[in-house]
Amino acid sequence: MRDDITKIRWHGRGGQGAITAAKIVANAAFSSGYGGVVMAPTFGTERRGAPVLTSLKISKHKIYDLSPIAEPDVVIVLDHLLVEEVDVASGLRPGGLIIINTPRPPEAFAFAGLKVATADVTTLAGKAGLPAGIVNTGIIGAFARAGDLLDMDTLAGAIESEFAGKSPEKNIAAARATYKHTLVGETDEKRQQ
Amino acid sequence: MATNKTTILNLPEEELVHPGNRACSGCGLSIVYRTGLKALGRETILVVPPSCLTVLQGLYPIAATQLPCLNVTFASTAAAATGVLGALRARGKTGVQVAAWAGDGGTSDIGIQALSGACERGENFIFICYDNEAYMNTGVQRSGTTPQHVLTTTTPITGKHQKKKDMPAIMAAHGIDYVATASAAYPLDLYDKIIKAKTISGPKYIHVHTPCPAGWGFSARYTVKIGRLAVETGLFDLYEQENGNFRLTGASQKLLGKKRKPVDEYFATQTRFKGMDTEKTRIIQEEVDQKWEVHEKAAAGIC
Amino acid sequence: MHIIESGNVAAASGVQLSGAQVIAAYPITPQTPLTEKLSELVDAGELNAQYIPVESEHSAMSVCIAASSAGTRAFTATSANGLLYMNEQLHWAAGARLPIVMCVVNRGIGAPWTVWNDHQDAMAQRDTGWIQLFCCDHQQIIDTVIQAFRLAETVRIPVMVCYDGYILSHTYMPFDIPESAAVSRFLPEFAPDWALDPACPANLNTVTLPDIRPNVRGETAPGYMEIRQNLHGDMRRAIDVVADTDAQFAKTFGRGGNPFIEPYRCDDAEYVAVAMGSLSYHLRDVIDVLRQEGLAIGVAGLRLYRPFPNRAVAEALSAKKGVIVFEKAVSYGYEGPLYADIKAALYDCDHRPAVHNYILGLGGREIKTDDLFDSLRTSCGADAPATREPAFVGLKI
Amino acid sequence: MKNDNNKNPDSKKYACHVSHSEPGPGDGGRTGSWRVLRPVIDLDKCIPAKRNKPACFSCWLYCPDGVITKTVPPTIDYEYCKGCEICAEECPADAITMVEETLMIMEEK
Repeated sequence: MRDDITKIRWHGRGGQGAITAAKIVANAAFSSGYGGVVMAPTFGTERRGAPVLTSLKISKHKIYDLSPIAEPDVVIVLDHLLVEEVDVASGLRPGGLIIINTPRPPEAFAFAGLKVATADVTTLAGKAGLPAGIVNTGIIGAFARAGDLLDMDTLAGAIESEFAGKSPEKNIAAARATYKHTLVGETDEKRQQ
Repeated sequence: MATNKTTILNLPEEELVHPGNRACSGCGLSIVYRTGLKALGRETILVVPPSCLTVLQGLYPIAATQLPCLNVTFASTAAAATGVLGALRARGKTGVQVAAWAGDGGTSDIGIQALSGACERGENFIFICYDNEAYMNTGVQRSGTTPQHVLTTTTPITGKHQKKKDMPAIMAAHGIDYVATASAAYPLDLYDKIIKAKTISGPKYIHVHTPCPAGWGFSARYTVKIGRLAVETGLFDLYEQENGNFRLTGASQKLLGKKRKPVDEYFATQTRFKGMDTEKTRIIQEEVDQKWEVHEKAAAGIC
Repeated sequence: MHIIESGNVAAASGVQLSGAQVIAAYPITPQTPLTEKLSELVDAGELNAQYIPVESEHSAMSVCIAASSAGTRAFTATSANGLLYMNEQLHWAAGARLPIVMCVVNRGIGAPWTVWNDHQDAMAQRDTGWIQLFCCDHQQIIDTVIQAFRLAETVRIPVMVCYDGYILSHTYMPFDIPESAAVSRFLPEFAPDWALDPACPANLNTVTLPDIRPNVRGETAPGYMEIRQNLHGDMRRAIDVVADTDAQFAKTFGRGGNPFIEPYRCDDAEYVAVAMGSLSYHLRDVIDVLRQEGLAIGVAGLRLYRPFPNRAVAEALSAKKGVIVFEKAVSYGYEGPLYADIKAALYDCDHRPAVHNYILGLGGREIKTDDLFDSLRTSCGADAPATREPAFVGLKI
Repeated sequence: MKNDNNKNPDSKKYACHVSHSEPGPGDGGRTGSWRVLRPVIDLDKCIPAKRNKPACFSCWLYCPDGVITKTVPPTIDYEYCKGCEICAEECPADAITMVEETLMIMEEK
C-alpha cells in the first residue's frame, strides 16, 4: 500500500479535545504543503470521559482511503491512564513513535521496539494558564519536538488560527512549554520481542 | 366582547366557494367553509390535508375554492403551514393569512404532532378543525373526537367505548393566545371568531362542531338544527379562551342560568346514537351537568 | 479558499453559498452537525434564511414542500430512519415537482439500531422520484450541493445529495470553498414560474382522476397517469441536464467532468470495480496495488444513481471482462440493488461482462483493505466463480 | 404567483404536467340534478319580499352551497341547488316549501 502517508493515531477521552488537536496538526500540515490531509474521529456514540480515538493521515498527495488507521506511525496519548485501559500501541510499526502526556519519563514505559516521548502536559498547560485538564494544545508541542513532520512555529501558527478571537496565547504558551520539556527516549531494542 | 358582532345583514355577500362542488347535500362543512372563507378573505393561503374538504374543494383541474390552497399529506398540515409562513417571510411578503383547515382525524389524531410542534414554535397561523366526529371522507370510522357510544363502521355494534378527546383543551394547554370553539349552526359566531383570530399573532385554534347528515344518520334538512341542539343541550359549548381566559360565547353564554335541553333529545335525532340506553344517557347527562356547574361557577366568579 | 473541515460543514457551506431561503431542521446522527452549522450561520447573520426547527423529519419535508410551493429555495437534511419517516413526503415533493434539495448523510437503518454508515437508507428511496447523487469527498459534497439546486430548479425535480455518514460527514479534509459571486452566476436567484399567492389562486396537488378532463377554459388537462409519465420522462431527460450542469460547473469552477461515472484507470482495464461514495475512492488504493501485480483493473465511482445513467454505464463497462459491484445495501430476497441495475444496463450490449456482487460495510462494518483485495482477486481470476448470488464481505461469524 | 422573471429558460421545458387546479364553478357538475325536492319561496311569506327591504336572509346564511342570493327577494340557483332542504327548515316564516322535482319538471313542460 501507499508509503507516502504518515499515520497518526490520537488517544484521548471524550471531551478532552483530541479532535481539535488533530485538526490543528492537520491545518499545520496542509499549510506546509501536505495536500492530502484526512482527520477522522472515532465513529460512534462515545460519551464524555470514555476513551476515544482519532485518526490523522498526512501526505503530499490526495488520500483516498478514509478507513481508521490500523498501523500508525505515531501514537499520541492525551491521558497516561489510557495506557492501562487501551492497547494504545496496537499496530504501531516497529520503531514507531508513541507520545504520552505523563509526569513519568519515557523509561517508565515498556513498549517493545518503540520510541517513547513523554511530557507532563497537564502541569505545563496549567502553568501556562489553561484550565485544569486542557492538554490538547500542549501536547502539540511534544509532537513538534518528538516527531519530524512539522516544526513548532508552524504548529503555533495553526493553534493561533484555531483559537482566533478566543485568546490563543495560553494555548500557544502551553505548546511551547511542552516543546521545551518533552523527553524523548531511545528505541528500546532489548525489549523488542 | 369589544368588537361588534356581525349580523346577517352585514355579513359579506361575496362567495369564495363556487357552487356545483362535490360536498354532500346538506353538508355542515359547506356552511362552515363558506362562512370561514368570507372571514379569512382573499389575502389568504390555505393548507388542507386529506378530508371531505379535499373533495369539496374539487378535483383536478377545477377548484371550487377561489383562494390559493396547498393540499398536503395527512400528518403534515401544521408543518406545511409553517413552510408557507417561512416562505412568505423569506419573500418579504406581509399581510397574507395562512390558514390550515383540517378534519377531526387530521387534527386530533394523525395531525396532532405537527400541530403541537407548530404551536410550540409560535407559528403565526389560524388552524381550523372542522369536527364531524369521525373519519367521514373514508366512510364514517371512529376518530379521537368521536363521542362515547357512537356507532361508526369501526365501532359498529357496541359503539365507541372511549370518550371524545378534548382537542381545544389540548390546544389551550400549549399556552397559545387564542383557542375558540364554534358550530356550523352558528355561522356568525364562527365568522366573528375568525375575524378576531386574524388580529392576533401567533397560533390560533378554532374547533368547529360540524354535523354530517350521512355520517350521523339524519336527514340533510336538519344539519343546522342538530348543530344547534348540541349547543342547547350543553353537549358542545361555544367559547373563547383568549390569553388563557375562558369565556362562553353566543348561544352557550345565553344558556348560563337557564335550563338546558336534555341530552336524549339530541341523541334521539341521529341513528349513530342508536346504542344509547337509559343508563348511558343518564351518565352523560350527569357529566354535562357537572361540566355546566363549573361553567356557572366560573361565570359567577367562583373558582 | 481552502479550509479543512468536516463533510457536514462542507455541505453547510454549499447550502450557504446556494442561498437557501427556507431550511427545515431536525437532528439525527450523523447529519446533526450539518443542521447545527446551518443554525449557527443563520444565527450569526451569515446566511439570510428562515431556519425552522421542526418536530420531526416528516414535518421537515412538509416545511420544504410548502416553502418550495410558496416560491422559495428550500433545503433540509437527514439520515437513515429520518429519511424513511419522510417517505410519503418524498413522493409528494417529486409528484408536486418541487426543486427541493436534501442532503442524505447515509446511515444504516434499524432494527436493530445502528448509527453507522451504509447506503440502505438512500437505496430504499430510489423510486420516490428524486434525483440521487453520491459524493466521494468533501469537495464533491460542497460542489454537488450547489449543482443540485441548479439541477433541481432546471428540471423541477427534487435532488438528494448523498454522502457517507461518519466516513465523510465527520471526517475532516481540505476542500475549496468557491467564490460567492461565481456561485451566484452559476446559480441565479430562484424564480419559479408559479408559487402559492393570493394574487393568482390555484389549488395545488388536488385529487386527480384516472382519466383526462377539461379545465375551466375547455382545454384538456392531464390525468394522474399523464402527470406520472411526465415525471418519469423528465427524470430520464434529467440525465442530460446532470451532464450539462456538471459541464457548466466545470466551466465556472474548473472542477468536474465526470457527471455519471468517475473512472480511475479504467481505459485499458479488463476488470472494473464499481462502487458509490467514499468506497469508490478507497478502492483506488487497492487498484494501484493490483495494477502493480499485473492485473488490468480500474474502478468506476457511480455519481448518479437515479435517474440511472444506463447508457453511460453500458458504455463504460460492456467491453470489460468482468465487473465487480461493491455495495452497502441489499434488496432483501434478491441481491444488491446497484448490481441488479448494472446488469440490466448491460443486458442489451453485444458483449456482456461477468458481473459479481459484493455486499459490505453494512451498519458500519469496517471495510478492510485486505477484504477488497481478496474479493477482487477472486472475481478477476481465470477461474472466477460464475455465481450470481451476492457475497457478503467481512462477516465474522 | 405567475413569474416572468425565471432566468432559467430550460426549466420551462419540464414539469408541463402538475396538478394545479384553477377556480371555477361546477367541479361536481350541475349539482341541481342531485335534487329530489325543489325549494320554492313563497314571496307572500318571505320576510324581505314582504317588507321589500333587506331582512332575515336566514336561507342565504345557512345554504351550504351558497346558491341563494342575498337579494330582495332572495332567489335560488336551481342549476346548482342540491335540494338539502336546510333553507326550508330554517326559514322563520315557513316561506319555503319543498316540491317534488318531477312535478316541477312536468309543470315546466
